[in-house]
Order: sequence, then C-alpha cells, then structure tokens
Amino acid sequence: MGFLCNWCSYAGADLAGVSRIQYPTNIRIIRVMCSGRVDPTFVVDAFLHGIDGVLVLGCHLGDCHYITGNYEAEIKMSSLSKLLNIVKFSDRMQLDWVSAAEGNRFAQIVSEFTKHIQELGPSPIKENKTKTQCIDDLEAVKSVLESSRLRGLIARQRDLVTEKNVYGNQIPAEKFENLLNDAIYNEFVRHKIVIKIKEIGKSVPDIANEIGIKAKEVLEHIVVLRSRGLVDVHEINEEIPTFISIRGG
Amino acid sequence: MAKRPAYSNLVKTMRESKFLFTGELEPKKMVDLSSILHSAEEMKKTGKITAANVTDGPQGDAYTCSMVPCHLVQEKVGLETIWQMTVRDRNRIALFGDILGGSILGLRNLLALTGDHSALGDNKNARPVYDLDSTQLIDLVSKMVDDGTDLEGNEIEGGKIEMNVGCAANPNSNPREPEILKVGRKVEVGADFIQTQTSFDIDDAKEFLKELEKFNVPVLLGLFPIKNYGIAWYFNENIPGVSVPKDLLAALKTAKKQYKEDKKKRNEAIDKINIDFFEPFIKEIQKTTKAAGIHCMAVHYERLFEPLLKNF
Amino acid sequence: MKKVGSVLVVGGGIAGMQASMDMADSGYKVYLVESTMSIGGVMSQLDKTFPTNDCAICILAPKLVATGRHENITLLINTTLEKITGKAGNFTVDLKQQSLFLDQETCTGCGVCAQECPVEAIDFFNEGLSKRSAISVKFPQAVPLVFSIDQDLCIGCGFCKGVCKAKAIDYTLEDKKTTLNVGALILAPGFDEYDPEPTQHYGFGKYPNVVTSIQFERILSASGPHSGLILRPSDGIIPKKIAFLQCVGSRDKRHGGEYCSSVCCMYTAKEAVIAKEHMPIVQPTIFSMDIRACGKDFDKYIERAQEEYGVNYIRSRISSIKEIPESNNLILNYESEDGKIANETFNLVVLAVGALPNQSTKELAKTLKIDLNEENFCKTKPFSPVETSREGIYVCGMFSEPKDIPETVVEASAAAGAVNVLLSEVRNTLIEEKVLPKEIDNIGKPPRIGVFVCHCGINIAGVVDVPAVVDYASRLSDVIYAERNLYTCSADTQSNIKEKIKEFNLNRVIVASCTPRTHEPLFQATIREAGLNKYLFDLANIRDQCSWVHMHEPKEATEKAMDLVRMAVAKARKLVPLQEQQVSVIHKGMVIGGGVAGMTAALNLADQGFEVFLIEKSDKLGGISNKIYQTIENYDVQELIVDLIKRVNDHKLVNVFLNAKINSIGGYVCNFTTNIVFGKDKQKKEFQHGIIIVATGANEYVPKDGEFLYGKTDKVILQSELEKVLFTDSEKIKGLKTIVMIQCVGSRNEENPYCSRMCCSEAIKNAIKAKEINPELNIIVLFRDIRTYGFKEKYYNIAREKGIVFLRFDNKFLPEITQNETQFSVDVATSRGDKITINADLVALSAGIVSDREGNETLAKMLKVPTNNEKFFLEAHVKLRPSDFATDGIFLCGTARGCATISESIAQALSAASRATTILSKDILVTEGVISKVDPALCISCNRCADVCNYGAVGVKYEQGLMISEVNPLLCKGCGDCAAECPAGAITMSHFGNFQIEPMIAEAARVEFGNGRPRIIAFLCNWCSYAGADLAGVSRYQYPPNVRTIRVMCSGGISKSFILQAFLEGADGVFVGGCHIGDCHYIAGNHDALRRTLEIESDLESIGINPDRFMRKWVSASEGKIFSDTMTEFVEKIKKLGPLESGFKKSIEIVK
Amino acid sequence: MIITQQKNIEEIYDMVKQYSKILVAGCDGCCQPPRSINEAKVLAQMLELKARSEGKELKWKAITVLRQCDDRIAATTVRPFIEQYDAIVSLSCGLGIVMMNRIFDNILTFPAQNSMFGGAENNAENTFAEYCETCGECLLGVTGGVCPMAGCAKNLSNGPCGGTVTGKCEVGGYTHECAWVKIYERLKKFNRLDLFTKYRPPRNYRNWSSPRFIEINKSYTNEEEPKKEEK
Repeated sequence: MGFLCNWCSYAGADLAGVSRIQYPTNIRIIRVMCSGRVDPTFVVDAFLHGIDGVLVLGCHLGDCHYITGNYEAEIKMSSLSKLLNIVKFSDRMQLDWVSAAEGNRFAQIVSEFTKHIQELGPSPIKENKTKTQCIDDLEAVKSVLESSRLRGLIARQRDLVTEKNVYGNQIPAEKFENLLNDAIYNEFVRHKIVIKIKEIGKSVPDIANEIGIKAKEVLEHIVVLRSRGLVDVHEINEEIPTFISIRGG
Repeated sequence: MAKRPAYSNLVKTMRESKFLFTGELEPKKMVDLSSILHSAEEMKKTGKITAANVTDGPQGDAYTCSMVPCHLVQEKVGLETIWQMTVRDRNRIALFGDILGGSILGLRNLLALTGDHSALGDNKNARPVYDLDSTQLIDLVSKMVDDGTDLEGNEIEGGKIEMNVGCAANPNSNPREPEILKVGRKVEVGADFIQTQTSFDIDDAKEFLKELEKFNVPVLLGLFPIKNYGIAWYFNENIPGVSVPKDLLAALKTAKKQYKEDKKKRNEAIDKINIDFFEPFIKEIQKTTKAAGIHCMAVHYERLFEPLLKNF
Repeated sequence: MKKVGSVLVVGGGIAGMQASMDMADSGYKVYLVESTMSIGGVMSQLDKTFPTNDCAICILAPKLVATGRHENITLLINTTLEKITGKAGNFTVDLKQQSLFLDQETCTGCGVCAQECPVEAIDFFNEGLSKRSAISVKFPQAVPLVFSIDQDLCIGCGFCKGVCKAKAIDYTLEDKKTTLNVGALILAPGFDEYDPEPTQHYGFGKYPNVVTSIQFERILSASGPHSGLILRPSDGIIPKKIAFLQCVGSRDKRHGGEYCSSVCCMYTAKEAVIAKEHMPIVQPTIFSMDIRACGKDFDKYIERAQEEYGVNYIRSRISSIKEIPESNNLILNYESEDGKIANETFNLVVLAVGALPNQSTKELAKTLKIDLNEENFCKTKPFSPVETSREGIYVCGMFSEPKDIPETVVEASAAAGAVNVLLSEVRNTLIEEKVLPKEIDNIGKPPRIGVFVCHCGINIAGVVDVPAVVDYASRLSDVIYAERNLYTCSADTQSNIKEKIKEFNLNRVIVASCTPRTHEPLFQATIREAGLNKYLFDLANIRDQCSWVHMHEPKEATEKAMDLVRMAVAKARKLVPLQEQQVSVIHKGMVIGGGVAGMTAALNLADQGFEVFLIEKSDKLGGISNKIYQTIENYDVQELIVDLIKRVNDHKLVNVFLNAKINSIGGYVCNFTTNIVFGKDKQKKEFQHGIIIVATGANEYVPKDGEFLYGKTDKVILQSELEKVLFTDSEKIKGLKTIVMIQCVGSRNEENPYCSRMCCSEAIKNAIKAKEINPELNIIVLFRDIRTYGFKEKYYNIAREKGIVFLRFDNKFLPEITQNETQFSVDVATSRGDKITINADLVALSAGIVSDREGNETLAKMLKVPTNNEKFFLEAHVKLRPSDFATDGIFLCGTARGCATISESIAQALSAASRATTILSKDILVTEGVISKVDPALCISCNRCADVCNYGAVGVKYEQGLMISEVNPLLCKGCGDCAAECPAGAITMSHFGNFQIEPMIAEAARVEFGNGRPRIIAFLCNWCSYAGADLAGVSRYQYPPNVRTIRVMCSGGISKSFILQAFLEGADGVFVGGCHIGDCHYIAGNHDALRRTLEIESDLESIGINPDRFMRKWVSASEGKIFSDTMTEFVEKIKKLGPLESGFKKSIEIVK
Repeated sequence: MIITQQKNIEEIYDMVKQYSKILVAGCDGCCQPPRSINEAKVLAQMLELKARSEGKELKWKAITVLRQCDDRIAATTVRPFIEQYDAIVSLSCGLGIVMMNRIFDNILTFPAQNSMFGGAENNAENTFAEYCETCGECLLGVTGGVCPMAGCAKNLSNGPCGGTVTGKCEVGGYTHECAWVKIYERLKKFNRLDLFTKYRPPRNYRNWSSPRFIEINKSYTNEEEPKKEEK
C-alpha cells in the first residue's frame, strides 16, 4: 500500500505513468494532501488488514507545499517505526521523498520496496501460528498511537526541540528523545498488558513471562493502569492477586 | 408454749427420746397403691420404722394425693404415717376440710410444707395457690387442735381434733440464719416436731442440729440413700447447695460400670456402698447429737431398711 | 522598638499547623511558610496511627481544612526563608516563593491538567511506588488544593494551559519575593527519613523487596499505590513472611545518628498489626534490640500485637541480608537470643528507618543564626524545651529531637504558649475583625431559592449535562433563579453570587458542585457577606459522588444530579436561620496541682496578664519533682523548683492556696464557679474563672508487702532514695563494692500495665553519678528493656563505656533477693537461660509512676471528665488533642495525664496554658450554630438524651430541681444523637432536623426520570463514611448510579423513622454508613446507630420487607475502594430482589 | 411505673387489618420504657409498610397523650382527631386502653403493648424489675422495703421456703435473688431481725382480688350517716 502526498509524490507517480515507466502491480495508492496527513494509525490499520508492506512518500524536505508537513511526517514515522520495531514490523514500512519531477525515482522506489517485501514474505498476521500474537501486538501499537499522551508528544516534538517551548527555550533533543522513547515503550507495554488481561484475570508473574519483561516493571505499569481506572483486582487466591481490565475512564 | 399432748404414736415415742426412724413413701401417678402398701409392709417388717411420710406432689408433680395412701397404710399395714401437706394446691378452706377429713380417718401426724413451685413440676403452667404459707398452715392446725376452731374462730362441732403437726428445715440453706429464725417462727406457732431435708455432710448436719436444739422440739435428720448412680448425678447437678460426696459418687459409678450386665450383683454392691456410708453416719448422729431420730428417705428402696438398721 | 502582633511559622506539618491554629485563635496574625506544595507534612503519608489505629487522614483532614480557611492564617506554600533581621518582638523576614507557574487563587484543584500532561515522573508522596505528571498536587486531600508545575520535569509543551478552563496557568510567573514584619518565629520544619540507598544499607536499592517503613506505610494505605493491597515490589505477590528490621539509621554511629529515633518501635508494631489486619495470611516478624514502647497504652499495644495478631519478636540485630535471585526472597542471618547463628527466608523486608534532621535545617540555622547540637538538631535546654538559642525564635516537633506525634503537638502548643508571653501586649492588634453586614431578617417569608450549578471545568460538565440540570432546577417550585458557572468556587463567581442574592432578593442558596466537607464553609461565608444567615445554604455533591463515579453512564449521572439538586432544594425550603451562641469569658484561670507542671502553666497565664488561682492539696509546692535532684543532662532540678516557687509566690496575679481541698466546681467553659477550703484553719473561698488546667501529678510507686524485700532491709532502697544519697550524702557510696539496680518495679505488670517512661534514664543517671563518686564500684542494671529514647541514648552508651553492666531478664522469672546473716544476693535468670547469683551491698529499685487513684477519681467526677482504667486522666484525642479534655474549657498536663519526664511535663504545661489562652484571649466565645434544642413543652423528662450524649451537654437538670431536659449550647457538638433518641420528639437538631431531612428522603426516593430502579437511599456520616464516598470520587472508583446520599453529622443522628420513611417513600434499599467503632468523631455515636439499626433489622421480616434490602457498614475516610465495592455489591443484591413493590401483593385496594 | 412490652407487629397488624385510617397514640405517663410520639410514629410506619406489603393502603397519624389513664387529659387531647379515624392503636399500658375505650365508646382502641408489671429500671442488671404487686396489704414496712409479693414466686408472708439455695430462688433455675434472703440481709443491716421473726397471720385476699373499688368521698350530703361496717 502507498500513501502519496498530492503535490509531489502523487505527481511523481503520474509522471512515471506519463513516461510509461513500469513498476510492479502490487502497490495500491491512496492520495493524501500532504505526507504530514498520514496518521501512524493508518499504517497500523493497513497491517491489521493484512497488507504486507506500506510506503509513505512525501515531498523532499523544504519543498513541502505546506512548508513543514513532511517534517511532521518524518517525526511521526520515526516514532511509528520505533513502535513497529518492538513488534518486528518496522522493516515493512518505509518513508521516502519523491518530487513531482522524479517519475523514475518513484518507480524505482516502488519496485525495490516490492522486491524487499517479497523477500520478507507475507505478513505474519496471515499465518495462524503467529496470528493472535500479531493482532495483539498491532492492537497494542494502535491504542498507544491513539493515546493522548503519545499524540501530544509526537505532535509537539518538532517545535519543542527545534523552536521554543512555553518558557522560550529549546529542549535538548536527546532529553526529548529518551522522554519519547520511555513514553513509547511504557505505553506500549501498558496497552499490551490491558489487552492480555481483557477476558481472564492474570497475576503479575504470569503477565511478566507472557509479555517477557520483569515482574517488577509489570507491577509498576499495573499501578499506573489502576490509577487510570483501566485495570482492577480480579480476585485473590491464596497470596496471588490477579488483575483484569475494566472498561476504564 | 406448753407442749401439745402427743396424739400420735410417733410424737409419743419421740418424747420418750427413743432414737427412732421414719421412712418415706412416694405415691406417683398411680391408681393401684399395692406397691406403696408393699413398701410399708417391708418397713413394718424391720420393726425399726416408727412411721412413714407420704409425699404430697413432690417437685411440684401431679401425683396421687397423700391422704388416701396414709389412711390405707395405717389401716391395712398398721404402720403409722406422717401426712405431708403442701399449701401449693389448696386454699385455706380446702386445707381445713382435708385436715378434718384426715383426723376422722385417724391420721395423727401432719407435716406442713410450702411445696415446690408448680413451675418446677410436670404441669408448669398450673396456677399455684399459696393462700397460706407453711407457717400459717401450722397456725391453722394449732387452732383446730388447741382451740377447735378454724382460722376465723368458727367452732368445729364436736370440739377439737387430735393431731400433731411438724415442719421441715433445710440444713443446706446458705445463709443459714434465716432458716433457723424461720424454724423458730414455726415452733412458736405450734410445731410439734421437725424433719430436715437430706444432708450428706456429717459436720454440717451436726452443727445444724446443734442450732435447732434451742427450740427443744424433736428433730429427725433427713438422709437419702442413693439407689443408683443416675439419681446421685441428678442430685449433684441440679440441686445447687447439695453435693454428693466425691468418694460416694465415684464408688457408685464404678459399681455401675463393673456390674453392667448383672443387675442383682449391681444392687448388692450399691446396697453395700450405701450401708458403708450411712451406717457410721447414723451411729455418729445418734451418739453425738440430740436428734430424735433419722428420717430415712429410701424412696422405692425399702429393701435397704433391713440391712441398714439391723444394729440399731 | 514596637512589638509586632504577628508570628511566622516555618513548616506546615502537624506541628506547624497546631502552632498556627493556637496563635491564630489567641489573636495573632500567622504566616505559615511551607516548603512543599501542601501543608500536612509526613503525617499525611501515614496510613494509620498508633496506639488507636485511627486512620491518619480521618483525624488530619479536619485540621488541614480548619488551618486552610482560618481567617488569621495566611498560607505561603512552596516558600523558603531567605534572610532575617531584627530581634525578639520585631523581626523582618525575607521570603522567596518559587513560582508554581499558576495562580494560587484561581486554580480550583480540578486536576484536568494532570491527566493531559505527557510527562511521567516519580511520585515522592507515594515514596516512588507510583507515578505523577509534571503538573501535580501533593495528595488528594491537599490544602490548599492547588496544582503546581515542577520546573525541571516540565518540557513546556503547553498542554496544561490548553485544557485549564480556569485560566490559572501562566508560564511567565516569576519567583515571588516578599518581606514580612513579624513579632516571633516558630520553627517546625520536621525531619527526613534516613535514606539507606546511598550506602545500599541492608541491600536497599539493590534488592527490590527491601523497602523502607515509609514506603510500606504507602503500600498499606488505602489511598496508596495498591489501594491497601500489600504487594511485593518485585512481583506483585502478597508477601506471606515479612521481616521488620529496627534501628536502621538509629543507634548506629556509622549510619544515620547515634541517637534513638523514639518512634520506630511503635510504628513498626502498628505496621505489622495493620498488615495482619489487611491480609490475615501475613506473618510479621520484628527484629529489634529493645522494644521502646514508653507512651500511654503503648505496652498494651505491643502485647496485643503479639497475642492477638501473632506478631513474632526476635531480639537480635541482623548481620547480613542475601537475595535468592529467582524468587527475589531474602535470607536473613542473625544471632539469636541464645547465641546461636540462625537464618530465615522472608518474602519482604521493611527497614524501620530513623529520623534525620531535615537537610534544609543546616542553612536554615545559618540564616536564623541559631545553634544546632552535635546531631544537627536544634539545640534546646531540658527546662526550656521550646526555646532556641536566639530569643524570639521558638522550636517544636522533630526539629529539636525525634519524638512522637502527641509530644510534637504538645511542643507546638508550648511554642505558641511561649510566644503568647512574648507578644501578649500586642495581641489582637493585627487581626481585622471581618465587618459583616446586618443579617436580613427573612423569618416567615416564603422561600426564594437560588441554584448555582458548577461545571468544575470538565469534571462535572464532562459527564453531567449541566445546562439540563440548570433548566430542570429553574422549573422547581420556590426556585427563583438558577444559573451555571464554570467554577462556582472561584473568586469572581463568589461576587457574582452575592450580586444575584441582592438582585433577586434570594433568601436560600443551593450550590451544586463538589463535597461540602471542604467547600461548604467557603460558600457559607460568601452568602453571609451578602447579608444572608450562613445556615440558609445547602450543597449538592454532584462531582465526588456523581460525575466522578458514574463516568460511563452520563444519562443516569445527569438524572442523579437533578435528583440531588431537587433533594437540596427540598431541604432548602425548610432551612431556618441559626444564631451562634455568645458567652462572655471570665479572664481568669484555675490550675489544680502545684507541681512543676502546675507552676509552669500558672506562670505562663499570669505573665500574659490573666489572674490565676493555683490550688495545691499538700502544704508545699513542687510535687513529685521534689525528690529529683538532677536531670540526666545534669541540669539542677532543685534549683528549678526553688526558682519556680519564688516566681509563683512573688507574682501578683498568681493566688496560691496550699492545703486546699475543692468542694465543688460548677458552671461550664468561660464561667466556672469553684469553692474550696484551704489553709490550716480551713478557710472557705469561692471564685469565678474561665478555664481549668488539671496538673494534679502522680505518685511514686511504693513496693507492697515485702516486694523485693523492700522495707524489710535497709539494703534495698528506691532509686529516688539512692539519688538523695548520691547528691546529698555521697560518702556512703564510697564504702560500697557492688550496687544492683532492678528496673520496671511496679510498672509493666498486671496492676500497672504501662511503662513509667523515666525510670531507665533515672537509673542510668544515678549509675553514672555513682561511678563518678566511686570508680571501683561495679554496678549491674537488671532490665527488661532499656528505653532511653531520643538523645538519652547517648547516656546509655556513656554508662556502658564506664563499665556499667546491663543484664536482661525475662518477665516470667523476676529477680529474687535472698537475705540471711552471711549473704545478701540477687538471683536472676538471664534471657540466655542461665541462672546467676550476684552478691550485692545495695539494691536500688526503679519504682515507676502510679496515678493518684482516688484523688483523680473524685476530681474526675467533679469535672465530669473520663479517666482510663489505670486512673490517669483521659485526654480528648490521644494523638492530636493531648492537652485538652473532650469537655471544652478544661485542659490537662503533667503526670496527671500519664508518665512523663520533667522537660516533657514543662512542655505539656506550656501547651495546656496556650490551649487555655485560645479561650481566655477572647472576650466573647462564639459557638457553632448547629446544635440541638429542647422544646420544654414536649419534654417528658425521661433523660434518655443524657444516656446517649457523650459530652454531658444535654439532660434533665435534676440538681437545679428543674425536671426538664436542657441543652448547654457551649458543650453541644451537634451530633444529633439525642434528637434521634428523644421519645417525645422534644429535641430538634438544628440544620439536620426531622422536618429538614424527611423532605429530602421523599425526594431521594422519587424516581422521576426513566426507570431509576433499583433506588438506594444512603445515610452517610459526615466525618468517615461521607469522606470515604468522596475519596471514592477523587480516586474515580466507579459504582452504579442508583444511590442517593443524605449527609448527617453522625450515624448516631439517624433515627429509626428515617429508615422506615425511606422504605415508605419507595426506596428499594436503604444503606446506613458510619465510622468504625472507636473512630467516631463524637466518641460513641456509632454505638447508638448500631443499636437502632439492629432493632430495625429484626422487625423488617415481619413487616414484609426482605432484610437484605437494608445494609449497615462502617467505612473510614480512607476506604474509598471499599465504599465503591460495597455500593456495587449492594446494588447487585437489590437488583436481584427487584423493586420494593414486587415483594408486595399486587392489588392496592382501599378497604372500607 | 407500669412496665410494658411491645406486642410483635403481626399481632398488632391483625387487630387493625380491616381499618384504612388509624390514629396511633403514644403515652408519656410513665416514661420507662418510652412509648411517646417517636415510638408511635415508628410503629405507624411499620404498620403502613406491612399494609402496603399486603396490598392495602393505610393512613395514620401519630400523636401522644400526657397520661392516657386520666380521662380529662385523654379526652381533650384525642377528641379533635376522632372523626377522621376508624380505630385507635394505643401504646399505653392497660389502664390507658381501658380509659380510652370508656371515654370514646364509638371507636375501638387497640393495645400495642402487653402490660407486664409495676416496676422500674434496675440499672445494675439492665432490666426492668417488678417491685410492687399492688396487693392491697403492704408489708414493705416490716420487710425493709423489699416486697415479698413481687419478689417471691410463692408470695410467702413468712419466707424463705426450702427452695432457696445460696440466696437464689429455685424458680428460674437459681438465677434470681430470693426476696426473703434479701429481706433478711436488709433487716440484719439495721439489726431489726425482730421484724423478720415476727409471725404474720394469713392475708386478707379480698384486698388483692379484683374487681376493686375505693370510695372517693367527694362531698357529704348529711342526710344519711355512713353505715358502720361490722367488724
């Protein structure tokens, strides 16, 4: 699947068409007004629907019809790829710039990407062995991207790091970076936990080895999820309490 | 108060200060009094029993009245009886009528009792009378015997009746002084003799008898030979203030266990236990106190009299 | 240099709050400087407090609210002290307030900003066990309820400003510098817990399952990270075996301080008990050296912990801790009592961390130029425990010495007492009496009600359709005006309300917003400023008990909000103006008891210009302290007594009466009348006075009938007799070779089950003094626990360095003294199990303190005040009101209250004097309006009201020959118990009367919208269960919207007819909530509630109502979760039962 | 005071089942146990609930009367409400019920209480105890203020009977104190045991059996001399 911004990459694709430059048929293109419009959740939705690879193309930095659209896209896609990296989907997504004049660059990118995806093989969501695990992961990624915390951070990253924050000074890039990374990682694990204990209550050690992180960390996340009203105690048998998701606030 | 003449053989023998024994007959809910007569026969046979009490609704239970068995025992067996009468069931009119009837039938001894409350008996919801209390009953008998009138002074045709009246006293009451004062009241009103309730403690009994001496009225100390372990246990559990001595209780229990199957051997053992306990008891009372005798309440246990009293 | 009538209090913990309240109530302007975001101090972090197991927030919150809104106290949060100049009576102080980046006035504490903030950081309040965002409030019940931005966390994304509807956030706000001119300073900066992390002491920081005691306190707390579930940090499992390690950072030269932190033994026992209560499978083990339980009823607490809760004490210090990696369990190896090395595995280890001086105190001391002692605490002297080295600056609480909460509160009042003397001539100079307009008389006029519904930003409006509620309210009868506001509690809306009252000539005001417990006083003050009597107001709680707890059912939440408003309007129609009672105060005081405590209190009051009558039953002043020569810190006690006696006799305002006996004490607070007989020739005297201070002291225990052969041989003497010899006739000591001292004589036994607190330090002082006189002397002290708490620990070490032997014996086999011609020896079985015989020349018995039993008994009857079963006087509240009695106007200090050292008695005396000054400093004492009133025409003089009143405020006046009951407005606390009990309906509880509650019940039961079935009516008591419901709101614990709450002051005020009326009006279920037995704010109101509800329950079946439709449950102010679970479970149960009518036969026909 | 015990609710309800409007009257005469307007209101509420559970509608009003056994007080207090109500339920003792039925003969007054005995609060044992039997021949003068009629199960004039053990009465399983032992102890305290031992003749039961009347000689019409009563 390909998201092409109307002013540059879509025009580039048209030029490839006008110049009859051939490229593989696997790609289906959706036109958006600017690469900045591509919401990371679109990409995750695509994967959830079984798409094997997603291509996001925008104007070269500085050419953007909306001036900073592609910068935003760059930030969104970098955070998205961090998340997809956790669930081993990051190499099925690629962001690139194609100007209106680069018909062949467009075709070349498409064919390389198609070959690259073919080598990777079909999306793990299709084999029923990894199907449920994969859906859980992608669902978690999707809800992380929908959480107000992440959207806020991603949305303001650029002007806080490059321009100035409310106090009139810039935040050192790597300070923001590890704040963002922590946020991404924590929110992902939290949503994974919420999904894991949707139906049946599980204890902290069980959750820990199901998700594969230390029990101490799971407990800290459980505390945060309980204060947000997303998780509550299910029952206490002997000395092991189990937790379950509740339709939270 | 000048002593009333001894109308009954019992009071006469008492006044001859001969150490005597009285037994106890308890007519239950029965029409055929043959068992009572048989017990009376046994008592008469020992020759040691001067008279036998006949109970009147003991523990508040509705049993055969005491007047008729008294009369029959005196007629058929020739053993004098002590007619027990409680104030629980009859008001003063009925009491007066019965006493007259009794004297006509030749009953010469009357024991005036308050009587256990109906709430303790087998007709718990009965309404107790208690028109008179036991002291006032003695007063009634005194008026009938000494003045030949009823309580209100109305004359009895044919003058006075001949009867002696006795009262009860409880050695186990604690505090003791009210009991002594009460007996004093009864003697003052005209009691001829005293029969005490059962006692198992020899020193306590001796002390009680000592205190009764000042009324110089013959006293029969009550003893209760125990027919089986069940009765002993009942006594211990339900009547506080009365406690069966530990060794007696234990002996009865072992006897019951040892001769579980053989009834005859068991009875012999129990008789022996009773004799071993009571005979020295009676000897001691006879020797060391001024008691006029022993009121032996061997109810339905008349077979004990003969062996128990053989050397008295 | 003119003195200034204001005080600066540094530190907003329990000490700072108590000192500020005392000063503000005594007529001084108070500036309370708090370095963090809210007052409350460490106590706000505690779950429960010993020895009563009261929930800390339950007893602290009322004080927080009272301090927050006291008109003479200005809170300066996030502020530190920069510079100070001037001297006693007139200081100039420079303060710097770090910017909160939001305006403290406009912020309403709605908390929406915290939810939007993307930054996550460690929550220090929960000791790092949970997260908070960059903009946060310190804890849910914080006062002032204001958020603030933590500068170094915030990334400046601007979200919070975006969502803040109150427009309170302003990133450009600078730090504010202010200079104040004050008369005196009181320092109460508190303490820091010892931090074992830097040195990884006992593996803290390395092993996850090693936590500090303050962390465990948060784990236990129902408002903590796990809402009361005890979970191990490593894997969230309930730790079956918990080990508590004592003296971490205390009594240890290498870590923390050499002193003893005084409180850890007790708070560890409490934490073990509470852990066992929460989770019965928990088996707590406490490793300690001595168990220092030396306060009132502390020993009983420890015994109960061992017997009832199975807490296992092991007397040893841990050598090392190792962790088993897979299970994160911990292996402790230690040397057990009988010398063997043992090791045991535990699932969790709690370190009882000691108290270190607050790290800001070093430069605070520098700026204030006051001296610190070698442990960096504030330097004070035993006979002036609250004075620092600089005149005019006083200290109280942990800053001077580690101490327990009651001692801290006592010292806070004592500091206030000292300031009272310093600034007595400028009292009431800086207090502006608020000029209030004349109350509009609207008795008898028809009700004209104004309804103000609040959005509270999105907290209410996000769930409840506020415009619909306003429209609905406007259509209710008698409602003249209804409007909605963004934040009803904000300052501009207050003035708007005042305008509307004038404009529409409203005579009743209803606000539908948050909890009345914090905001009712605010609105009452506002409508009073508009000329309306403040009791013509009611508040519908549509936030904490509606929108916040029914977030997923907006429709039902809106309907519930409308119901709650309709209920409030129904009550409003029946509200009547109430006048506060006013009584003129006699500016004189009576002090009973002429010991050190009595004299100190009398001098303090007299120095402020109040005449004092000092009553002493013996023929000389000084009391029990006459027997003491020196304190352990070598201060001369006899000199103190002589000085005090001289000052008392010379003072023209102190009338001393020796050999005095009190015949009778009549009257009540502000005008007592006492007549006494005094002097050798029995002169009579009667006088009036406003307050009473009880300082009757106690006696030294005298061993009875040959106990330890006392009185049988001159070789056995009491510690006090040994002291007399040491200090007056030391020659005798020179000849001796061995002295044996036996501790706990007459204390901690069947007859006196408490520790007398001062005998350990007395014994050690005597031992050290004896060693000085005769160094070869060998001294053996036989002890059960050496309880040298606080800085006295230093002298315990000195004693051991001087070679004094300390031998522990067990309580089961007491030491025996054998005396015959040849030998005089003491045999003792030591805890190691071996028997030792010591040949001694002299045995000193450390006899404890016993109360003056029948003296206290007769006085207690006269004053109608309670005593505990050891016949010491019982104070109003063990923790927070140690110097008051429950009955107003009577105060308590010295050993009459319980065992105490001389310096503690002096502090208690100053404290009692300061508490008394809060009354004496006023001309008119104004009492609360919400009290009961008796209608004499209806009273059938059955005196049932007196049986239920715990304050002796109501009852038939037999003595005055008036056979009718009467309420004493000064003593009535307004719980409503007597009104619910009165058979003749003669007593009405104002503001919560039957004619006001019954219309509310009717409206609560009316199902007006949709099918609101099942409908539950809940009667909740204001102090605990209503507060628990609010906390459920604050913590967003959801429960079904079928409950309609009616607030009463006490569960004891719920009469049987309320419950039956609720069923009659059609409620499907009725719930009665109250405080846990023992927690009741009015001492025993919930006992009567229990009796009445049990009677109702037994009849429900026979009147055709399934008993399951009624539920009674005790809920404390911190059990938000339990409240929401109970409501959910109750609603489910009632749903199964179906509506009330379903249980009834179908046809409703009128039978003629 | 006349001590009463409330009947159980079903029994009271059965009495008034067929009425739709009832007046519930409390009585403040002897206020232990309390039976005033509050208790009346609670009882009325319970009856209404019971009626509702049986599918009937019950209207009620709760009032209280200073003393229902005083005809003038009862009459003036209750008369204003009589017309609107079909029946009266009264919480007073038997005296009140009889008086209400006598002065309002066109409406029935039903008892909500069982009148138990003349007595008062015994705070030591938290019970109401019977202290006077109104037997018409008071012995309290000679028994040191302890009534043998109220305290002794057998109403003995010359007690104690043989059934007392350790000072406790056989009736009721040796739990209550024997009146005569208390009399003995009280008289011993004032060393008046002479009163104890004095014999008291049989009682005049006429004074203790109803119906009993006492002449009120309000006014004299000196036509006939009062007849001498032959002794």
